[in-house]
Amino acid sequence: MTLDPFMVMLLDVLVKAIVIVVALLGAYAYMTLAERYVMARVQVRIGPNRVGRVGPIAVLQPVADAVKTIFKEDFCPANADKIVYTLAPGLAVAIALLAWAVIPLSPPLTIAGYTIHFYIADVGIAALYLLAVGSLGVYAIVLGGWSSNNKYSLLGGLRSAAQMISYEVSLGLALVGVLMISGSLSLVDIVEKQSPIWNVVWQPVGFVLYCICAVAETNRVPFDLPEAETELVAGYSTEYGSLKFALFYMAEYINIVTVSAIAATMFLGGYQGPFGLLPGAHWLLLKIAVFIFIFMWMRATLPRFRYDQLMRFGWKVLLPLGLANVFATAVVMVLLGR
Amino acid sequence: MLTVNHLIFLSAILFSIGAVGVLVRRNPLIMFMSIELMLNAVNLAFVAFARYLQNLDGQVFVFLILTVAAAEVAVGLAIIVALFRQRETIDVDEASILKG
Amino acid sequence: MELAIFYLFASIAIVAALGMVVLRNAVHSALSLAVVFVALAALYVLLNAPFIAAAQVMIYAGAILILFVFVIMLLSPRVDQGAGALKWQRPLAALCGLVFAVELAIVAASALLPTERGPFTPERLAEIGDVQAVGALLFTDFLLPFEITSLLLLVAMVGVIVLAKKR
Amino acid sequence: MPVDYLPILVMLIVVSAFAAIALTISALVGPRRPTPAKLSPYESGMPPFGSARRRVPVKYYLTAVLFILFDIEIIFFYPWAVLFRQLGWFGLIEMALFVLVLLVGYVYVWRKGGFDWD
Repeated sequence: MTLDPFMVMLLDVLVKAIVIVVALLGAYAYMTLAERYVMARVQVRIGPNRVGRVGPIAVLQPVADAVKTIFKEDFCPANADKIVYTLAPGLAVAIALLAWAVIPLSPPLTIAGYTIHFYIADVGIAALYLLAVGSLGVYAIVLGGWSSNNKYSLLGGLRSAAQMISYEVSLGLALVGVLMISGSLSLVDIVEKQSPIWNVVWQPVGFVLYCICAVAETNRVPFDLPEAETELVAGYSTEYGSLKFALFYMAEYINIVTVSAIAATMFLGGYQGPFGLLPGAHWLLLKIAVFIFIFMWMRATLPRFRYDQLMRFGWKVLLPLGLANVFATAVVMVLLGR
Repeated sequence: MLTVNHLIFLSAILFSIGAVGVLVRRNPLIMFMSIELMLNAVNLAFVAFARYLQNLDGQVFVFLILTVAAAEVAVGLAIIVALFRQRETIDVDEASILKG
Repeated sequence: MELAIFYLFASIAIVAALGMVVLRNAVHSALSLAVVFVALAALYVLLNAPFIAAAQVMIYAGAILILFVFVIMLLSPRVDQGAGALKWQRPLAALCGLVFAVELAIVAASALLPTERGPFTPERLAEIGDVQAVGALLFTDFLLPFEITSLLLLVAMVGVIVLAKKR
Repeated sequence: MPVDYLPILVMLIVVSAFAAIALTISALVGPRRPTPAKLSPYESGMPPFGSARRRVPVKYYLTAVLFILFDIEIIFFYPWAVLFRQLGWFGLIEMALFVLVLLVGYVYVWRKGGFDWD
């Protein structure tokens, strides 16, 4: 029996895509649980304890949450733009998932003559692809806010959009240094070239810059202005309920995992271990987990920026810093003749 | 086999749709979007020719057109916004006299 | 296969473009245009121009159209109604468009295009990388246009502030 | 090669299917008992007044414009970054000129208060 290699490739990709979607769905479910425990610990509370506080039963908490969300009423507010209102959460989650098409998870593995690559696509423009897909994320939020026919939603959506685009520039700039060192936009190349020494060693400023922008891009504390509860209720998702709300929520958490994975891939060697030790997916997962924990920790401790501070910080501090970093890298590279 | 004619036909169709949009709609924002569509149709032709002449000049051109389009949109929309703030209307027929 | 993908995205682009012109609500129009941009990006990938495709999504769909959406919201709700076209304008415009399309099609069909010329075959492109190839041209042969774009952006920046800041 | 990008198309189809399924489930499974109070926009318990689709401040527009102009700069930076080793000093100087011109605009916007959110 011979198999058409093209069909094998398609099937291979299809399986990987479904696995990634399901894995991220699971990651989302358990991140919500982990976040509640972390927050509770920081605030000296018990945390979620209805399903069961410890032991295997506590693991069912996200399942209970999911069942509850699914069986909630799926309403559409009066005078809302029904099509856009329905489309926006789907768009949010689809765009959040799309970034995972180019992130390499592990070195290739050869079993019985068939090489499995642990990425969906290795393309020559991967870094640009990430930026391009990320820039579409603004739509979901602005449209969700606009279509709900609610003042809080509209303002929350617009604020969120303005914030995201403001920090996107610095986010893009922060990665330029890494690209100059690697000389490639392919994430697989970038990871492979970090074999003994991670990029963070050469690009500490770029790394810090990226981390700050990543937090702002995901609308998390201390940059969670769009859903500043005291001012804007729940921001763009105020009028959403049922699974639609869950989809927005899911997009937010997947974005956290995504920016963590990109930070790990670009600056911390991706699936490479320190000093080239045992490369594999476990390193990437460990790095992502650390980032996620820091995200939660920040949420529990830090106060929120004021909106004017946030915009000023993005445009007047991060942008010049990003440019300076690029040119400093360029000058050093030319002087060292590398 | 995908030939350059396929792409040029598509480009022509999109360009025509854009042209009709500019002619039919009175909303300057939609007219402006139609102009963007026409620019995109031209870009498509550039990329198609770049591929079939196996010469990348077309792609570089598209790149420069992108920049021009961005600057054009920025200023064009600024004019529309300024117009609206002054007249409280954005119907293009109302704006045919170029006096403030 | 190539042809099937072309027809898929070409039809998406055409339907979405029509939608942009026809839809009453300006936000819906803008969304349709976003679909056109993304479909065109897919076609660029098909044409061996992934770098242009990424730039298309980033600049057109991710930046320019967001600006349109903001302006639509800035000027709403007046924009939503939008005065209708004059009575005679619609058939005339349709006619013009049709003539236009036919004309373009004839010109396109009559042009005989030489193929297999020049150094950038798909194989060679794959070898050096699309971004590298386009970039190398941009930063050497097209250096002057590249530098001039910065002036263009400067002018746009100043123009926008002058127009929008006036109170 | 275009075929390298086929997996991205597959991914696109899978995630769209996922979003569509999720939206359909939520439309099918939940109860449906609309009341006027439930469907009215949430305004902290007060009866809503006026339309929510009101005009928004021009600030947002200004931010979006600045974003476009700097986004273009980013997209020029990326090919330059990957080519930087080959371009060397030449590349550094040409990009410095490009950015210098943009910096004039940046300073102008700064002086005019374009980055201040009042």
